[in-house]
Amino acid sequence: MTPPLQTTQATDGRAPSWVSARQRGQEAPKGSIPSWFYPVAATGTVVGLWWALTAVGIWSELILPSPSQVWHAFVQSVTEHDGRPGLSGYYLWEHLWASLWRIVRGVAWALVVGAPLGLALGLWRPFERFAGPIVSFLRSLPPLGYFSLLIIWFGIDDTSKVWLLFLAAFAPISLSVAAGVASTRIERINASLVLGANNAQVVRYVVLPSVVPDLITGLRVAVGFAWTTIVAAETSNGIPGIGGLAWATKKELRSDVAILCVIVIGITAVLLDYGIRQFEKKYAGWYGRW
Amino acid sequence: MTPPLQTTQATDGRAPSWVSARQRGQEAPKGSIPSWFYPVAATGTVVGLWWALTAVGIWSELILPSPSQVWHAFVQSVTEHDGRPGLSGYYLWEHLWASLWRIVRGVAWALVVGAPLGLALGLWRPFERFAGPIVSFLRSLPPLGYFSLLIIWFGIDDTSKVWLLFLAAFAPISLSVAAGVASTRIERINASLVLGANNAQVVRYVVLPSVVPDLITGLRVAVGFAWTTIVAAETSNGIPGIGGLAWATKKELRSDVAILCVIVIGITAVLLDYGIRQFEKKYAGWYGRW
Amino acid sequence: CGSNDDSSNAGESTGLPEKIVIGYQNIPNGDLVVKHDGLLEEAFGDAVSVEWKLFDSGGSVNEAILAGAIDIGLVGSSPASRGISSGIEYQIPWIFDVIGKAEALAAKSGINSIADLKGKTVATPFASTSHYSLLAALEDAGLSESDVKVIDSEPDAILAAWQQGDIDAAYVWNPVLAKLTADGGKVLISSEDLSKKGKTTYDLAVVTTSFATKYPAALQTWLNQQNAAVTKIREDVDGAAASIAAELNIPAADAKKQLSELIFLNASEQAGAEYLGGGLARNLFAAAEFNLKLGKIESVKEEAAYNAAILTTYASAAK
Amino acid sequence: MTQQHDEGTVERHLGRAIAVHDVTHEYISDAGPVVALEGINVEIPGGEFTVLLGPSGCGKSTLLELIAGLRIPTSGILTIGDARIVGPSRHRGLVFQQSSSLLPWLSVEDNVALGLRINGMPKDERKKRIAEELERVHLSDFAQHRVTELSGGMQQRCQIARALAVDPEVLLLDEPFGALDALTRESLQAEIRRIWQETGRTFVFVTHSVEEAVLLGSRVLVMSPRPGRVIHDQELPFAHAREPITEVRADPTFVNQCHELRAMIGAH
Amino acid sequence: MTQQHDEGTVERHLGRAIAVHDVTHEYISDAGPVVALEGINVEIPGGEFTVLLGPSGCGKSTLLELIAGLRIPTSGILTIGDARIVGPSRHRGLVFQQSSSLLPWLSVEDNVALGLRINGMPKDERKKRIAEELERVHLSDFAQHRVTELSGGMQQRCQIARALAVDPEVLLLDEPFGALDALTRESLQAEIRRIWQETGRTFVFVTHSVEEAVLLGSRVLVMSPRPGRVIHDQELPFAHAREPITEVRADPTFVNQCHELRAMIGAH
Ligand SMILES: Nc1ncnc2c1ncn2[C@@H]1O[C@H](COP(=O)(O)OP(=O)(O)OP(=O)(O)O)[C@@H](O)[C@H]1O
Ligand SMILES: Nc1ncnc2c1ncn2[C@@H]1O[C@H](COP(=O)(O)OP(=O)(O)OP(=O)(O)O)[C@@H](O)[C@H]1O
Ligand SMILES: [Mg+2]
Ligand SMILES: [Mg+2]
Repeated sequence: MTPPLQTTQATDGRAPSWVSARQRGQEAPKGSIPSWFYPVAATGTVVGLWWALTAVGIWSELILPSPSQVWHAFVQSVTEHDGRPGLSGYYLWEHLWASLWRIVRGVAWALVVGAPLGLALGLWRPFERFAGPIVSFLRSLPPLGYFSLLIIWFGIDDTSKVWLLFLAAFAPISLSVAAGVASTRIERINASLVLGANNAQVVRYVVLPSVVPDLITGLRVAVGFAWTTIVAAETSNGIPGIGGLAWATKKELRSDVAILCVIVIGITAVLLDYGIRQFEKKYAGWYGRW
Repeated sequence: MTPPLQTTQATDGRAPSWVSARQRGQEAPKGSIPSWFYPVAATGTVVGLWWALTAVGIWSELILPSPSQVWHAFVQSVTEHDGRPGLSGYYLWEHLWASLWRIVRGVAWALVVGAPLGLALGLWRPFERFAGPIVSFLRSLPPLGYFSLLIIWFGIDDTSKVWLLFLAAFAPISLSVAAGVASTRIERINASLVLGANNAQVVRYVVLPSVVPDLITGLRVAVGFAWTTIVAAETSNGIPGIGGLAWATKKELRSDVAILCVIVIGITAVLLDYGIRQFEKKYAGWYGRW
Repeated sequence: CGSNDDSSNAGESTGLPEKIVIGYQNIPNGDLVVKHDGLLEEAFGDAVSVEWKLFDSGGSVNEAILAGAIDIGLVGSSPASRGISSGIEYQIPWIFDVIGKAEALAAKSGINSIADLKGKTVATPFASTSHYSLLAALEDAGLSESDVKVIDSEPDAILAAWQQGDIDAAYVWNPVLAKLTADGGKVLISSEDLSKKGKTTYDLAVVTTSFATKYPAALQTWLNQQNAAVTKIREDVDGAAASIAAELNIPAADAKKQLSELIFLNASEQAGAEYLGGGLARNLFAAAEFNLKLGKIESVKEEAAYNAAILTTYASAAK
Repeated sequence: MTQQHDEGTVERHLGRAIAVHDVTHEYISDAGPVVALEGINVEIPGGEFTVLLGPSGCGKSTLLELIAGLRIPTSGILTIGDARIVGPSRHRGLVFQQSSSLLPWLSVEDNVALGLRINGMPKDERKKRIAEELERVHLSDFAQHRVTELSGGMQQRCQIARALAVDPEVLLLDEPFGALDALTRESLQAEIRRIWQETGRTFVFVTHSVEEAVLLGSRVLVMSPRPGRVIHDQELPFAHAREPITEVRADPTFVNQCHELRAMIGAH
Repeated sequence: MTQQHDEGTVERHLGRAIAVHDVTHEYISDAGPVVALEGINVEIPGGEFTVLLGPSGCGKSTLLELIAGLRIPTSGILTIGDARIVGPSRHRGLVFQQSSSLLPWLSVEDNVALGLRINGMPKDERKKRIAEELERVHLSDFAQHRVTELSGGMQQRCQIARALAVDPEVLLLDEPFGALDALTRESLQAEIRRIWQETGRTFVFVTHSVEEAVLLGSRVLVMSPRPGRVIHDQELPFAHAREPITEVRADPTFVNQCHELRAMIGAH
């Protein structure tokens, strides 16, 4: 046997490909950058860019307020001042909670309706032929164009807003699920069939688990999309509500508050997304391994 | 050998499962419903429902105009009347084309930026850790909350609108592509590695083709999003533009025109989606077979 | 949903609804004072609950009324004229304010008269009182719609486009108007000037016809509070400005400045022939005809319909 | 799409014969149609251990899938007993050639449990059953592992356990021992033989090993290259033997038989 | 992540030896760690035809993947010549145990072309080469088909053609003939033997067939059950034989050798 080798030796082959390392779920080599570094760096980059944009001062602070102005608005929004709480009569967290609760309900309904709809579209061709165009039709309608219809049907309170968010969120979920169903591998379906599975059992034991990763991707897109729609949903009677606050203060040219709202929306969405991805890691870890 | 069997004989096993028939790409048995039936039935159902809703008359026609009113608006929109062409100075097709052209550019940019971004997110973990939160942040910002920033940066003409549509469209594409990369099967990557592929070649020969079906799903979601955002994009200086027309006429209580616009948007989106799916059938037919 | 839905109940015997749903907008006038100071809640006590719903434009208020979602709302005279022309069943018992210098046409330097706007781009929020005023000003200066590029834009987008240099002028309201003038914008004409030429614009209260007929007492109470708010604006402008500033999340000084650019009338002034007594109806009818001529609306109702839409009795009876 | 069940006829009929009448199967592909099977007529008697031998690509897997009811023949009819095969059934189990039919999101145990769950076996009984089957294929140590964490041969064994667990009337095995080493293979061959001898189920077994065919089969069918046809059909004596497999292997008649069959195949 | 290349050392060194020093490989899984290989020390001389025999799950595939550079050992070092193996290279080709490593969106032809494209072979030359390789594995008729349209054995052959096409210095074959019938298998065995004899490449070949091992190998390594260790290492005489395979098989020393080896394995 040749003796153990020195570290200065020649090598053969390419060092571990990052493409495959990623796929194997391997982490970066030990002793490298700590994991908290990345979100901090990301936040730093964004705030730095923003600060630089305002510092060069070519745009009026009225439209792009500086970080310090927004910080000031933030302080206002969480304190009582002039005897009134926060902004527009509510603290920031009350606004946020109101919107979050609408989004949670909208997206929950979207899951409840969109996932089975996607399953049906993916599984049953005549239904897809019939309902597919209706779904593509619905999912591309602009909320600002039909929101008044929702108001006449569901009133000016939360119901119509939740409906709007639901309409925004259901389509990505259905589409992803339908695509996932279409990619369920036939040999797995066959395996369950020869074990005696009926259609319902094929769906339960094979199609549904196969579709989990797609469902999660759809859910992530849907939640993001619901957030982008929150301002549209809260243009009428949207206080308390983070979108309603943004919309109302923007009209008053309190763009510091509007930007504050936009940032709060963004951060909340990032955290939600992070949560969903943790869930995914836990429940769809097999994905891509086979 | 037993003699050939009569049709009245007993059977063993369940007749072809529709779940697996769908997967095998088999069509419904011959002699069944012709394919034109489904879109016609879908359209019929939608128009019928609408007509019924207006016919019961519990909602004011000012908000939910009847099919005949909308038909009247349609006729107006494609003819010259009172010496003015169409509506708001343009024919319907001019409005539609203006919006469609904005959407095509926005989505094209979203593809150009979003697909590589999704690849990078999916392939390279440190980049994902850093840029992932930024992407989730950006993709959840409500356009109505930051549109004025786009105007101040890119002007009130088409550029800012295309940007807005781009921002709506890039996220679903990136996310789908990133999910697709994550599900690229490791043994296929390994196969290319032992043939001597470097990272770029692994991406080119294995990852990219694997991701095509996900890219297409993302594209479909993105185009739908872009359409839902068209009214928001065209709230300022949006004429000609089908969304701008909807917005202006809605404010003027011409809800027949607004509904007409919404319907035209929906139909155009259905046709676009149909086109993308035909493309998918052609180029990603292998999906799910293996 | 508004109280007009829950028709027959205990409330009717007392002449008071169980609740009043009010659609308000963030416009610095008496309505915000009433809201912020809790005048209505105080006046009604526990008998009637008051719900305030924020709207972003007269158009949304019109829709909400059509949807039966509110009882009383605030709309500009343009949406009001349009609403009556389309047959929305509501009436006008009160004028929140007459738009004075608060809405005006501001132009970039180098443009010194309306005639200079020929070939230029002018932005305004469509279907608003400003839009109406702009078209009236252009017509008055002998310009047709094809001479000027009029584009639709939300107020904050107007400011952005102005700073970008994409537009040459804008007809818009505060606070954007103030920023445009501070940024070198020159006021070519204001709504106050147009008012002198018979093209007055207003912020109006609208009440659904069913509410007005069912609950006259409640409506009267509501109007009395509005009258009190006008009194406060006139006599204690700093106090009123503070209330408004709190509602709008802006400094009190700004609120005070904005208040000064609107004209407020108390109940007895409103009841006169110039306003609720006849002038307003003529104004709304003329506005409708003007819009019809420009192709902005489809049809105009009989003049009587506009008369019938004005309620004078409440203002007359106000305390 | 109608769902004709006729579960009445699918009761336990041990030893129903399978008949293939004039079956042709053609695959459609972009590169033109491929005739995999042409005019096949075979009778597979109930309770026999039939071995299928044939060159790569001759249509053995296709034939098993037809019998399983997973494919509908382009023309011709398949029957079991006096019932026509119209689709898959739990009474005709199939061990697939490729182990990618395992469900990667489940553990080894849960994969084996799949058929039992589908057929509604109560939990306690199921547990016992799974343990037995895993024992049989020597996978007890890996019950909790994901199937993605198994070696190729272990995956194949997991598939076999899954198919055996539901105890089907007919068991179709597509090269089940292809990826197994000599020792494991021998032990599983013994198991399979024991199961067949004890239960009298109908086995159809695809293999490439002539030795394995002679060892296990009570009958062998030899197929021609594509398009597949049955060109030889012969009874075999050793399936019923009670001696351990090693003894059978040493038997001179066995060595002889293998030799003959190999020669026969080479001749075609 | 640095990308150390050292292509200089990867030039054609026919017959570089592969050495495995104290290699342990452990898999992490939710159900606990699995030690697949423990303290392995092997020298695989360059230019030899080394056969790996061992029970299912003993770590044969793991060892091949380590040599291919697709896995990094938990501890220990692998070298080729005097260079350390740090990752995959085109000079160490691998035929995978599972044919799902074929690319389903490509035709058979394009799958075989993959390595040639990656290594930048011009189109004309490539075409000729592909035709040759497909001929060798009897897949010429299916050049235009999708790999999803192949039978199990045909997929395996397609994989072999793909690996052979790039003509690597070391060829690692993981049960390449597992799914092949006797005849096709014999023909491919003859091909592989011819290639080895003519080119002097280093072959590492996993098989379950003792006969195949004795027939093809110039050397056999026998591994113990998990955790895998090399328990037997022996030279074999028939790899260099020039006679046709059928003749070798009939040779009494061959039969004897098989018998001995089988006995040896059984004894452990
Ligand atoms: N999905 C498919 N599409 C098109 N052709 C197919 C398909 N599956 C199989 N074939 C073709 O049908 C023929 C028979 O295939 P089959 O899988 O039945 O062979 P086999 O006898 O099982 O071979 P092996 O021993 O290699 O597994 C082959 O020529 C193959 O190319
Ligand atoms: N991805 C994995 N994760 C966890 N454990 C694994 C993984 N791959 C293999 N193993 C374990 O490592 C051991 C060796 O596996 P390997 O595939 O090398 O065996 P093998 O000798 O090739 O077996 P076979 O002959 O069955 O293919 C097995 O016990 C297996 O359970
Ligand atoms: Mg086969
Ligand atoms: Mg292996």
